[in-house]
Amino acid sequence: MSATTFGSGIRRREDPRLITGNASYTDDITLPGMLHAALLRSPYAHARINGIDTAQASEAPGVVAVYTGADTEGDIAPAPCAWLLPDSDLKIAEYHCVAKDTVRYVGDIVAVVVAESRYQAYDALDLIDVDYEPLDAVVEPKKAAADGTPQLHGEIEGNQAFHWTVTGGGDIGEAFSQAEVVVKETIVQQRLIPNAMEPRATLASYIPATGELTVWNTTQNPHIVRFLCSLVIGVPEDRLRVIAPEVGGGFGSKIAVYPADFITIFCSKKLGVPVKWVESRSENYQATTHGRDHVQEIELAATADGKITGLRATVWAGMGAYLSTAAPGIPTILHGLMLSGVYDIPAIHEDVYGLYTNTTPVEAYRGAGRPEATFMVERLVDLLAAKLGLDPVEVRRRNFIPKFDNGHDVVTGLTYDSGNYDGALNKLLGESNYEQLRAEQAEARKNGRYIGLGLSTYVEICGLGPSQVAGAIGFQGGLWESAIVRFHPSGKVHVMIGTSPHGQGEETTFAQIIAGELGVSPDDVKVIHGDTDNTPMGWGTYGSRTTAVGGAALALAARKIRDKAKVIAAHLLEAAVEDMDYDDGKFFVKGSPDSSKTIQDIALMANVAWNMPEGVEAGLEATTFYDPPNFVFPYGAHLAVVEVDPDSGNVDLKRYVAVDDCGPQINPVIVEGQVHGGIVQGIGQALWEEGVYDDDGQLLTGTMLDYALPRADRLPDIEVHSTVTPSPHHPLGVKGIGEAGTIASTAAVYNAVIDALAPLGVEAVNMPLTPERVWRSIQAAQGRN
Amino acid sequence: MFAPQFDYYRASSVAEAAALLEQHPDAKVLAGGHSLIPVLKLRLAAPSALIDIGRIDGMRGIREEAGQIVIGALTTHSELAASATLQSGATALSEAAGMIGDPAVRNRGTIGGNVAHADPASDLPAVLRCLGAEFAIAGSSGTRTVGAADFFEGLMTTAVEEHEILTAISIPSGSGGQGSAYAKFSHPASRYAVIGAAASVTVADGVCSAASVALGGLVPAPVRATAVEDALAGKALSADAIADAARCVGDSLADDEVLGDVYASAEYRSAVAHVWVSRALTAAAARCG
Amino acid sequence: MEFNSEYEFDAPPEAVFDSLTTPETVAGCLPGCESLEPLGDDRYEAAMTIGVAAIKGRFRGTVAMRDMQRPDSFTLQVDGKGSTGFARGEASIEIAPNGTGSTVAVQSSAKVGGPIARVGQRLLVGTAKMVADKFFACLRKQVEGKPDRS
Amino acid sequence: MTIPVSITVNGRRYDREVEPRLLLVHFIRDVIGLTGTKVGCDTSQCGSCTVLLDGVSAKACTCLAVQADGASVTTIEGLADDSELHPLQESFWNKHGLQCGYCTPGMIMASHELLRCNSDPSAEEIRHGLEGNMCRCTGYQNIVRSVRDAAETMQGGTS
Repeated sequence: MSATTFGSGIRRREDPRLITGNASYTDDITLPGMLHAALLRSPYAHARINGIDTAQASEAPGVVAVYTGADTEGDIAPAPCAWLLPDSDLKIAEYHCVAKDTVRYVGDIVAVVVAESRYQAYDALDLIDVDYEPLDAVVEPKKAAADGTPQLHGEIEGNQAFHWTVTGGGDIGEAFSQAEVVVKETIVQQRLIPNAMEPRATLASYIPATGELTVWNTTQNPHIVRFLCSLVIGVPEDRLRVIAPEVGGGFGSKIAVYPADFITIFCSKKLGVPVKWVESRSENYQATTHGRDHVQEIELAATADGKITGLRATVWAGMGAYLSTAAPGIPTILHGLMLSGVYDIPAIHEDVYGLYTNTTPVEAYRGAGRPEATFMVERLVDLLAAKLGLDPVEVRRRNFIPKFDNGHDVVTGLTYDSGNYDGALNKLLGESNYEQLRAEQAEARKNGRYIGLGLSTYVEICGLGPSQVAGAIGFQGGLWESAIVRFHPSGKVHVMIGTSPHGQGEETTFAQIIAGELGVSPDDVKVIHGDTDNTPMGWGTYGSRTTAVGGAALALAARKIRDKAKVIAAHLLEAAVEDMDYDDGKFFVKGSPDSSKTIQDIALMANVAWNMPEGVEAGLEATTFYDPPNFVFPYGAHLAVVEVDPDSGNVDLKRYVAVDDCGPQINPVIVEGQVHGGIVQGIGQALWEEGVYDDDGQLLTGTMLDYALPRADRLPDIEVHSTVTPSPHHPLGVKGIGEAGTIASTAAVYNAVIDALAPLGVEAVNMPLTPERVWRSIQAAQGRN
Repeated sequence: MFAPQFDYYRASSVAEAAALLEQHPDAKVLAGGHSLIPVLKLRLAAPSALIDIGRIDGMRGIREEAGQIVIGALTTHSELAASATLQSGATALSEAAGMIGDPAVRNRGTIGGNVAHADPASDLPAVLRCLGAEFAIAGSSGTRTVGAADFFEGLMTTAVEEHEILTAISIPSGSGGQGSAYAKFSHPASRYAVIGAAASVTVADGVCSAASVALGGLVPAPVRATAVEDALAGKALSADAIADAARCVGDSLADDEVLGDVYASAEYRSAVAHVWVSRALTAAAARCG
Repeated sequence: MEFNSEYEFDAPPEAVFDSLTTPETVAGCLPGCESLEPLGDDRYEAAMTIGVAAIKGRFRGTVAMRDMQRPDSFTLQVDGKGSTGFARGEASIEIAPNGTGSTVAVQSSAKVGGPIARVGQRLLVGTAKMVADKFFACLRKQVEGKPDRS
Repeated sequence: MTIPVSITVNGRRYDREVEPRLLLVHFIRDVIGLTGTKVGCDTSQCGSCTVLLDGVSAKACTCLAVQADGASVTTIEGLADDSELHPLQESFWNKHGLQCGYCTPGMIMASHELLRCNSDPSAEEIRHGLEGNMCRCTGYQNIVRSVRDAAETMQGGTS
């Protein structure tokens, strides 16, 4: 590999268009004759629709059409759920894109207006009169499971979407009955609103004469959008082109294919002109999928010297009113299978109940299942340390899975690929000067100041994933990735990938992979993605999989090119193929590096092709469909330092140090950026963010005025370090890094706050750790003492 | 989001604005727009017309006259924050203005618009109550002046009648030995005040000879914390004296008036208000030169 | 949303009760009330504008008086909607003698939805209190037959 | 009702008839077609729509086009001098100050304001200066670095 390209922190190739305002996001695209759609959404969390009067709206200035559920009947199939969790009694409620007779969350779509301008479309929404008959609502997952609770879907008993279990290792009952120490906690993983800065949008253009449909969509996975649109709207895939232009972040919220997308397409098809729909931020809060929303009852069994002997949990996971595209897999597969964390735990059992509630559907949100698992395990380990009077470092060390570099089985059934968890922790302790921090903490306590240190040691499953496994766990698709590498005559390269990054920087890192494999400059490589007409099928960017799976596909395609190029080079140099050698873009006869052909020479010959070896086709391109043999398992150790003001309950995050291991880094600057962003999202969950519904299902944090996102002035510098443990099964040894920070940081910050408050007797506070919650926990603890 | 339709009239004088308000009974006054436009975009209001006073000459700027600092209603928060006159003569006001929203908001938002909207969570009302401001209000029948105690009548309600315009705000120039400060518990999302405490103290012969403390954020309209003021009278402003006095703040908060929301309950706000009162007093005391 | 308050009247409970249950008086005192048309059976169709300062919404809906126990108590049920959202609520109103006058205790709870719930929730209770205060101040003037004391 | 306005954007004057309710950001994006300025929220919180209005930063979603009549607006498209990037653009590129890029135009314009008011800001001052602009990708760390780097470049120092 070329040392100057692979592994170097070069500037991103995406940026020139983004920093000059020249990039086109979906809402930036305007087509001739385009109309605008606006959606009327239910203000009730649960209500029967007794009638809809659209007469006045239809007559309003600029209005071209108004459609209700009755108008879309037969033209838009219910929105599909694509993760059919096996062995879980999964019950999928029909998700009508436009509500038929009942609305089940604030934001459920009731009607659509198409008008000449957005202002006119919104004016007309105010003129639609809907006769609602309000019904009782239920918003908390555990309440939804209780007897006598309002039922969302008559045919689905007890609001239960599924009941999934994982059992592994020894007898869990015995582990607890024999335990010398047991620690327990109930954790609320609050509801989070992803808040990609770009709101969701769809532009659909249907040409009646040809039956061709083009859809621009803010999506993380354009090929899945095409596939599902063809099923739901009935436009065949050969006439359906989906384009994810510039996409402004997703964090899981742009995985699902939404009712709004199907409705916009329906409108274009019905009217024969382009139609665009763009959500407002408050609409995003109501209708774009949320994340987390678990109630977790957890307990850990251990010996008196701190060795973990069992972990048991029951989780109530709120799914929202309907099951979003990938939702059932999040609190189950991506959560329950990770409960061993970085520890050797001999017995694990978890029950997960997925429950329908009168709330916005829940989906993957950065980390998706794994932050919830890490938080559980890291909380329990800290509780165990507190109970035994040991430093949290010590309890972790006593339970870490020892260093391994080619496979380690955990009792949940996964095989971790490689890891050195103690190594990461040691590096963290050194970089943060942990011993000194503990001394400073002790000193501060003497002076009445409450400083806390919080650790989080994590491992995550990513690079989703082997297709056989995906099938076995009910995902309605393989999870392979594809890449086409095409050399043009002048030696410039086009790379077409099926996955679709949306801010992560793969236009740069993938060019670096090609540079590393084929010795061309990254500047000579154009990475094409996000257009189903120009790219091979692929599954998209989520689960930290684009580099881990798509990158592998690309590396293998490049190696195919190298093999073919070697044959051509041998022919041109009149040597035997087996005598050829390759280094950094040059092919030469072994021992004679001066007589060589560059990859550019070969590209020219392969494309003009007037002197090709016998039986070798013209062209220099290769296609690979890569199906990973296993997942990849990045890991790391994080430390947060906080100070709590006991008078107000305010938490001040003073320092944050991270050590992450994602294997070899293609571009360390981009890796560091992913870690920064991920950490801050996890800090957001710990300290500020919460989607709050009242008991009637009204979203009280309905705008950015109420939902607190992390801001620059509330954060310290984030210190990022790394270790490098290659994945044994990946062609480049790389793992994923997109979610690592989020998976680790919530627990680190939470543990730090509890550590700070330990002298006051506080053991638990619900997240987010707002000043009032912290203050109340102090008051309660002081009352007890 | 997209506001409903309204008509628009640009006034070039206070008299013209007052006349336009008479002609359009359902109209709203537009200055910087940072209170009004968000409300319009969310369709929480649908006035028939906006009367834009943003270009009226002479309603902008800060000047000193006859022991008063006179601030034109169109003066922006940025101008308040950067004003040397205020920084020395009414520190709490420039300090609070610098904490409103963010730089872009401060560049457009005006003091007049802010106080006329009188959002309970906004910063300036408490400061102006603390500093004993007077408000000049103009209507078609002339102008009148109202003191801060009478200006803020209740939740988002001021002494400015429907057909009137707030034109200027004056505050007494600071005297020797006086210092003022504003301390804010900022909402992490909206940046509005969960609790805002403004304090002005005068020290003579080493003891507090005058104190004014006002609270905003947690009450429908700013209130003076007279119990705190009384507790400070005649005391040397030590850390303990300030903390003890600040703890009297609850006596000035009527239980049924304290506002709560999903982020911070009324009970909590009442219980911790003393922390910010104490901070404001400490900073104000340190500024008594 | 929950809202409780008490109001003192310098008039006997009967007079207060009668005033509070007379549609014309209520319509005249309720801030922003545009109309209150009887539907029979102590139900009325109402149209009103509610709001504070710049935030204002026009609502229409029904008002019903239930469990009338003259002069002690009655229940008010309100169901209204407008472009800024909807509100459904119930208020129990108890009138107790207090010396020569009476005390009116209002205990109400409401379900509020739509845009006002989403963005205005921090102002809802304050607004309700302001509307109620104005209403009772006006009513007091009418019942006591003399200028508002406050 | 429509109102005639004359607004100069990036040095070019646009005379248009607009509805009074039209926001400046929609004037910029939809009327004259400069889509670099983004809309990220509806409550003046996110800062994606930040532009320079008569030289100082403003949130174009909280300003009516009629209020900007006669004003001069600079958007992200007008920041670069012909083909040469503005030092802030260079620094955001060099220091990896962006990921998805959606907040970036507003972030760069807000940074422009920050450096106008304080040409040599500390990291903490930068964090405060960007309090009105939200980014969900970067955790702000590299944005702070970018602004610091631009400050040094613009002062003629070395980064």
